[in-house]
Amino acid sequence: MYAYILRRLFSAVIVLFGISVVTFLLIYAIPADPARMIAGPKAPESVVLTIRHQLGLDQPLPLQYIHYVWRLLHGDLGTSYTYNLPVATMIVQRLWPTAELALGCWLAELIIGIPLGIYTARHARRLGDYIVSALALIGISLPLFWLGLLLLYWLAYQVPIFPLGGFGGLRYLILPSLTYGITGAAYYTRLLKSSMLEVMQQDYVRTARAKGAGESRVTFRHVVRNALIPVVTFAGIDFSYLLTGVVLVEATFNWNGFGSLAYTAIQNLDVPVIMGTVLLVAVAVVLFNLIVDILYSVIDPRIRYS
Amino acid sequence: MAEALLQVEDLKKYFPIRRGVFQRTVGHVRAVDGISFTVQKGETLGVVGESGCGKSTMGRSILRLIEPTSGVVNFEGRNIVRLRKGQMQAMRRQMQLVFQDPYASLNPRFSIAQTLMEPMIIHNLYGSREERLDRVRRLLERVGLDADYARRYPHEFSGGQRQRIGIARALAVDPKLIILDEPVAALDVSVQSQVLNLLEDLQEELGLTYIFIAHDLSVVRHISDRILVLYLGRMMELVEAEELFADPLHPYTQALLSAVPVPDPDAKRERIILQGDLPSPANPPSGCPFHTRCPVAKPVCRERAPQWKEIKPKHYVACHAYA
Amino acid sequence: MAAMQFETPPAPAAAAPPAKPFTKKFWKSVRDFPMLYLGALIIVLLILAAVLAPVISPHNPTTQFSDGLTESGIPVGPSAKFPLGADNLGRDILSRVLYGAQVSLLVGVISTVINLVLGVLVGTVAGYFGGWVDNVLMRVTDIILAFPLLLFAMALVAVLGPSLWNVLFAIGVLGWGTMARVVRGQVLAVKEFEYVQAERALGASNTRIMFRVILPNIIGPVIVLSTLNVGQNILVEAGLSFLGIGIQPPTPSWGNMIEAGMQTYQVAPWTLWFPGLALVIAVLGFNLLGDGLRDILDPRNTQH
Amino acid sequence: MGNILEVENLNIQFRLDEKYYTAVQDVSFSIREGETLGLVGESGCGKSVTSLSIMRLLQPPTQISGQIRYKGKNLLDLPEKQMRSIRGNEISMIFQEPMTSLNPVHRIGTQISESLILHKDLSGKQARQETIRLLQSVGIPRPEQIVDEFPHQLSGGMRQRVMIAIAMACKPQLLIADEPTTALDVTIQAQILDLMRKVARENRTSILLITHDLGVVAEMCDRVAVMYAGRIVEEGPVRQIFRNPQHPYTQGLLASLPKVDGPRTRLQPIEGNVPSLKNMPQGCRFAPRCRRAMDVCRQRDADFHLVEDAHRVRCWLHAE
Repeated sequence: MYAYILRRLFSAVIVLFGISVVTFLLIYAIPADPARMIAGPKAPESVVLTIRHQLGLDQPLPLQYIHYVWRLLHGDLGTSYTYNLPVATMIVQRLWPTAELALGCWLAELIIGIPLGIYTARHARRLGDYIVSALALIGISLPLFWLGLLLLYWLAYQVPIFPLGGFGGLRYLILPSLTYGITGAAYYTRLLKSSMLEVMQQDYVRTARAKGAGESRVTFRHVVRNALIPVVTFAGIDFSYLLTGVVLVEATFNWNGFGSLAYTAIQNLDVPVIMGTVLLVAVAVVLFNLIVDILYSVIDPRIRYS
Repeated sequence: MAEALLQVEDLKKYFPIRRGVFQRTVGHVRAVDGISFTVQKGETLGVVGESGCGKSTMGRSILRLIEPTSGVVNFEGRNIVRLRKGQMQAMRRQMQLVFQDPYASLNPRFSIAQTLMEPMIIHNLYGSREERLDRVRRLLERVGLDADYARRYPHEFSGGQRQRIGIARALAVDPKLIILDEPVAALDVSVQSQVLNLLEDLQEELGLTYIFIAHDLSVVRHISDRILVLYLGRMMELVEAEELFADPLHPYTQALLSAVPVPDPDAKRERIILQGDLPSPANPPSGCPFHTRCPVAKPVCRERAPQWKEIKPKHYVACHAYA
Repeated sequence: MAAMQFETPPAPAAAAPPAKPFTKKFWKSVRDFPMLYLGALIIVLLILAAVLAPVISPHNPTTQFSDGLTESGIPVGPSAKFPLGADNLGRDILSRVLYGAQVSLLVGVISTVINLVLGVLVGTVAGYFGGWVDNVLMRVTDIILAFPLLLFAMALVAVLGPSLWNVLFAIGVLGWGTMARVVRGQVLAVKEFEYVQAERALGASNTRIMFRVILPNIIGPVIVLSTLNVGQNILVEAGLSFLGIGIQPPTPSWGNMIEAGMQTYQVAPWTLWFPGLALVIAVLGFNLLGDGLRDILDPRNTQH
Repeated sequence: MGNILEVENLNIQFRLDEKYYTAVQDVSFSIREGETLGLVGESGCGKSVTSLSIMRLLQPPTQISGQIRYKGKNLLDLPEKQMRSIRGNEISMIFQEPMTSLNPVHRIGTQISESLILHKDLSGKQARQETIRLLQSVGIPRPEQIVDEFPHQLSGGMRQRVMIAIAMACKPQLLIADEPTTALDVTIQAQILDLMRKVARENRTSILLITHDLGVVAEMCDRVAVMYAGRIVEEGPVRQIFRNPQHPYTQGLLASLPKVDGPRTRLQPIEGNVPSLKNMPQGCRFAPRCRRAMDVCRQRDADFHLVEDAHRVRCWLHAE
């Protein structure tokens, strides 16, 4: 098992390296001149040259890349053009609200998605299954931001149960989480259903029935346990969707996390902030997938003992 | 008649076992571990053994569908292991393979006509489409199927019919050697014998040479001239078919024969029930690979692999009991 | 379990259809796969809307009508002149929704074609050859997949500048990771089938095996995934436009219409409803079609 | 000795494409205490379906009619709860595929003790001890360690031993073995058959052995029922079926087998193919492949005729 984890770790490092190359190239592929952007449009050419020299932008590209990685490893993500603040500091300030929102969204997905998945699998090809499956399909098709606005209109504006957006306590968290939960839960429902239906066809489920186990014992001890394995794998992929979703949810609900940081940065073409957030998100996705891989090896003894 | 078509010398196929962070090779699965034999023109050599004995790997290594690790495979005196890719592809016309699973061995997207024309297209045989279709019809009739089946798709056929199609595909390039890898194992009892009879007829008519790989001893006995017994990638015994059953010399062969259930409730036989599991070919026992389960093993069996010897005329055995 | 007892052929492929009148067969097929036909119907209507937008739109989508706003500057609701109401600048929402279909379809379909070509190429080569080729290609795929598509496209569009073609290009070039993984998985599975080995035993070349034997056998899942992918890419485009870095106003896109509606929805909710509804129906259409195709291609649902 | 199981006029239909197809038709047989009955036939003959219907493990949509009487109770009428107390307790089952019949995420011990916990009301500790004893009794080396291992760590033969331990955990009256050795190597098959004989004798368990292998039947069974296309065509004591087969199908089956001894002669196959569920021939289902078929065979199916004591055959050739 350790070899498996180490191997995952090794490939994660390679992927992280690739990510740094990609973000680096994107920064330098930009047509606008960073030095000019910092200096401002009216600054004389000599000032721009000085800044360019200070930033090391006159050095050859590979060397610049090495400097870039070196700075990254020291937690230096560059300086915002617009606010003239270290990007790392700006992100750290926004990290908590985003983490809170992401957790809320994820829990909402699981709380809605998993029970419905089990329900539809156990009632496959019956009315309840058809209704839930139709709703799930609509859920998948809903644009997050639109649903968010509708919920705001109904549950915050027309019937003021929840606040009209903003960041605060639990009351503020419910609508955004519910919005994400409705659109994301369907993936879990559908995946768990198809996974359970497949497991139900397995020989070992027949063995369990042949032992005289009852339906709920068969479902929970034998079917769900095995059916969760692909669901755990999906959680890794879902994390990347979640971070995408968070950007949209933050924009919709005026939530002051790093999604809205990225959003304003893009409006201002504040390249270091854009790349800083993108880089951080990619790193988070890789690390989260690593955790999922390890978790996976714990759940599935076929990997644990090999 | 006594002309060698195929000569295999010290054929080996080791699959690397990779472990650890960098997937270093930490050992080898010795799937085929030094096999040598000769097949005469028009002969059927049966190859038997249990799972992990390397019989399928051996068949595919001879055809270079799996690249052998080492060894020589002389086909009509030419070592095909040395052939370059293009030469080998041309050489495939001479030697064909029939598979075990009639459901997996036919491309579900190809009609029967396409399936049978594919080899002709690859080797550029029979110029026009009409000639090829004509050949398809004759092939179908040759294997006992209706020529009108050409337009149908594999899923419309039963297992036995599919196996006939698989045989027709192998025949499409007029090969000299056909390796049959468990060709009747997946078929129903009543259909097995139809296919076995077909194979015998084709051999007689077309002068084919067969290597017949199977785990079912009675089937192998029925169709083979000589039989090679394998265990964990090594040769145990090689002799004419009837003699193998009348006078098995190797303790493994004896146990194998006695384990076969005979469809006769009055057959009172002395049963040799081997203890323990088949060892893994990734970690084969030292010396003679059979010593862990052998009822007559001696200390020397654990230390040295026995020599391959002609104990009786044309009866080869690898066992210390006959040293 | 029990079904194992019968000779059920594993893969679908074209069955010889029994001779039945076409209309009867058609309605039976509609009954068996209602989702498929509903999805197809939606997509046909969508295409019609996009193609016929210049003909059937009541107004020019960018004309700002003075009677589109009330005296206090609030958009007017649905009326004879503006069937779905007017937006915050007094433009006709129906016309904008119809023109918006052009953008969504264009971006959704073309970016998916790019995803498809890249994904199938990478996935097939990686799966078929295996070894270091597979390793390198899959690490590249991992890198692509590590960036959430919307964020990555945001960054790329920010760099290239927002325009229809840049949005389309960004989604197309960045969104092929899942396709590559699925194709690779399928190739790995199909590669093991004996009919692929039989092809090799016949002396066929790698290219012939890959494109003539393996690819036709994995086309089903690829079609399903591509269909679902169109819907997903339409949502990504809408998200980008909603965030203001996709299609730029005044060109109508459902995403930027929702963004505009965000400012007026409390007083004029129709500015939000209709572009969103159009978006949901379009995406639902592709999801229905994709799911329906999956059902029809599943051998368990088509017995011969 | 009484009959432990009596199956009477069993009919099983499957729904495919909105139509029902008869997979098992008018099947009747019985098993006596301590006896081994073989149910032989080729794929699709309905032998596995029959065995699953006894356990009531067939998945819907199926229609079952007739009676399956276990110790006089018709199992088809029992409420599900009572049926569960019989499954794995009084009647248990082992399957063809040892590689897939064990749950990959549970330990070996957990899977065996599940039956004990369900039916014998043992505590965890008692169940574990009993499990180790069971592992030992089915010939598994190092039972104290194996009990905590996972299925993928064992070979096919070992897994089949574990399946037997699960099946025998509650000392059942009847063991249904569905092709228990088909997936195994010959030398391992010999071990497993030997083990089945041993545990059945020790526990006085009757066996219903489903197989396609006539060799296994000859070796294991007291009586045999031969099935073809959903029907029993011949039934009788094993010696009589092999020595004096009466149905042309049984005769053909025996004649088509290659032999391990005697001179090698050309095989005598049964021509044609096994009919599929959707294309069942009229009348006697074997008629299209039968060399001795008469007009009546193609119109109506024959009834059973007694050949000798306890040996009956469903064939028009034996009609008066």
